[in-house]
Amino acid sequence: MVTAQSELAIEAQGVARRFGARWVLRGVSIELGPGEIVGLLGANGSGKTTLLRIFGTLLKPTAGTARIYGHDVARETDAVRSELGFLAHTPGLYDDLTARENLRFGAMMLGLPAGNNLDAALERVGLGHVINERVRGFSAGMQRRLAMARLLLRHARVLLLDEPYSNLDTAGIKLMNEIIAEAGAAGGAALVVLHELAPAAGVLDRTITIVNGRVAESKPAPIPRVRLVPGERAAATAGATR
Amino acid sequence: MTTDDLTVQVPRSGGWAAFGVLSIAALIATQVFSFVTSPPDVNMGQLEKIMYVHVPAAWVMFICFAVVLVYSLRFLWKGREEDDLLAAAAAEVGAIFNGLTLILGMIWGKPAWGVWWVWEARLTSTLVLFLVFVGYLALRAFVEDPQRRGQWSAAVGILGALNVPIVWMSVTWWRTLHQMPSTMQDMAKIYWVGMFANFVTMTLVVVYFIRRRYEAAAIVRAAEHAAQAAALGGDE
Amino acid sequence: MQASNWDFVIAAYVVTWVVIVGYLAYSQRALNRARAEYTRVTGHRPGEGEAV
Amino acid sequence: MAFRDDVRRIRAIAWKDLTTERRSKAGFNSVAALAITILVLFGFALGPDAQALRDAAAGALWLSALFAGVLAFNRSYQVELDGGALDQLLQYPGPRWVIYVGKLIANSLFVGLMLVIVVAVGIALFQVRIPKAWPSLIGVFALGAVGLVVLGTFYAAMASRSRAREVLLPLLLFPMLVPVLLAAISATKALLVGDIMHESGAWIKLLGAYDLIFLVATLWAFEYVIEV
Repeated sequence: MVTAQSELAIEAQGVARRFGARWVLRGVSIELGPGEIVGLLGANGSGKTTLLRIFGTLLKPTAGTARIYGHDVARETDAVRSELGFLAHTPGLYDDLTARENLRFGAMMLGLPAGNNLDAALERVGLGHVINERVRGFSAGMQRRLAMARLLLRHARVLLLDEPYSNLDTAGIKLMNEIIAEAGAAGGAALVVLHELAPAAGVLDRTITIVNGRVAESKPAPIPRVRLVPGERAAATAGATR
Repeated sequence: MTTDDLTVQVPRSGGWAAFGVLSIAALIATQVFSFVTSPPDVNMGQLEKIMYVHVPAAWVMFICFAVVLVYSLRFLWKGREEDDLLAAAAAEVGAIFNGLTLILGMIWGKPAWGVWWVWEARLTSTLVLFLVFVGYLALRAFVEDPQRRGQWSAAVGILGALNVPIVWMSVTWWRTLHQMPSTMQDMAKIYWVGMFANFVTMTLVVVYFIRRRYEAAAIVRAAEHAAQAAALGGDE
Repeated sequence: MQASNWDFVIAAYVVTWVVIVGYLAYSQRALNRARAEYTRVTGHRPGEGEAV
Repeated sequence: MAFRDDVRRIRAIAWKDLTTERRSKAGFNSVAALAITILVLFGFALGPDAQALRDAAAGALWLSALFAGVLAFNRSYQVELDGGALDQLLQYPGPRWVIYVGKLIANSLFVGLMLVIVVAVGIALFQVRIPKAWPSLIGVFALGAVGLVVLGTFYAAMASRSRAREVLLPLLLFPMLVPVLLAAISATKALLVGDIMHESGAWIKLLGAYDLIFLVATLWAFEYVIEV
């Protein structure tokens, strides 16, 4: 695929964001081409999550522009949103709905056709045995898995993942990496906020480190990405996560 | 969004200080004029002199809230921060004159009606309006993020202004349908001259007030933006 | 009745001017504070040397 | 197509809010219990003279509904704030008014059901005689409830996400609702005594106009309060 300037999957130019008097982002410029998977590193409060939320249309930049496939995140929110798969820090589930009901709600809100196979997604994330149980009783890791199932519902071209590995066990981490690798193989880009590199070994093309609201460095991932053949379904990353 | 959109223009004080002195002098002049020229009323004696401050205060309050409506709409439409600051300045000045209107109404009401408060249509509507804009100012005090504060208070300001005629209508019906006589009397023409003159000069004073509040708010925002620019590395 | 009404008239004008002068003083304080803050941040007074 | 999607989204949100509410019955039950408690307190303040109670019944009914309703409106957003659901909700494509309409439907049913209980209890406690024109009375309750819900749902979108939301919502909402309360109380009062003065019609029209004006205004403005 030719990546012209406008065909960048994720793009930020001088993005700055202020909360009250505090500058959380001070002019961040990054570019991700289609198919590229990038880890976003940085200390607590460095602005990683803020940047992700700006790409996720949840915050407007105070200055600068951010684009998803050429669509301005502040102005063309609807176009941006139809590209996004966003996994926030919190799972964003409804405690009094069951696992399947939560997924069905997501599917309806996404405008997916009825009869989308929700149970298959639940099976895949290992929640097949609790399909009809309420989320209130789920552990943090199970809630995380349910959020992953919701991510699987649509084949988003851009994944924005905020510390996706938190609360996940080894199998869960592996599953998460499979989802990322599949999205990458299908030509989608992913921006993954991390506070440690280990779980994402073999998944990332490169890492970008943010220090105090600015991009401090951008370098290839220490362990190169294990690429899937487009369309191939996972499993290849299994070895890398050990 | 470019950095140009971000800068809040620091308003220049320029001729405004002179404008302020002149408008306050004019207000004093028209008040003295109306105070001296108005003959005592047959029924109310000197009491009607209160009307020269009470009624203009009520009118300028409406002007303030109209400004809130217009600039709130404009802020939502164009997103310029100045419009938000101007709407907020007008809301504060409006609330001050709204409160003044209420107090003057009560001072008038005690000798005229024998009680400090009656649930008369105008007075009651004014009280409701006061509460609406107290809510507006409270909301602004409770929200820190400038964008959120701007959009939320614009919505509250617009709905509040929209509610003014409805409140007025409902309160009036509420009174009249229960056969309460209107307590305000029609006044002779000579009173209107003084009243109108006072209204004009009080409007000038209010314009000056809004402008000062706006200037202070804009300078604060400009200082914040300057601090931002420094934080962003001093680039333009 | 007529004589006592003067109290209320005077009270009304006093209240009006207390509010006007009071608000003037309040807004002056706010303005001074804003200007001081601006000067502290930028090193020059508002309205001066705008072309940064 | 897009419209069909929006209708599905509205249904999804209303269904989600109602299901959540239904499953945590404690929510509705405690709000209804509070409404009844307020009614009882009004009874203490106004009673025990039967005529005095009857005269004040309309006001007591509406104020109880208002105070209890305020809790419902903030609750409606609490579901979204727990566990960051709002972030996810705002992520979905589609217009923002869809979220508002979905919540309006859910809150209308919630407040409507609460009103049924409040009215039933109020009729008994305040010794109200049910008038012949009871269908009009139901109309007044419906229109009044819509006014309550429209502004309550709208203002709660802001108040619930601010500091001091317990005080901010009533502070913003109650003055705005003055026309609804005046109209609903006056019309209810008139209808309870047989509407001798034929004044209820004007009040019902006012209620209808209020509902319409603010429904349109809040539908337009909702995007600006949720999307920030």
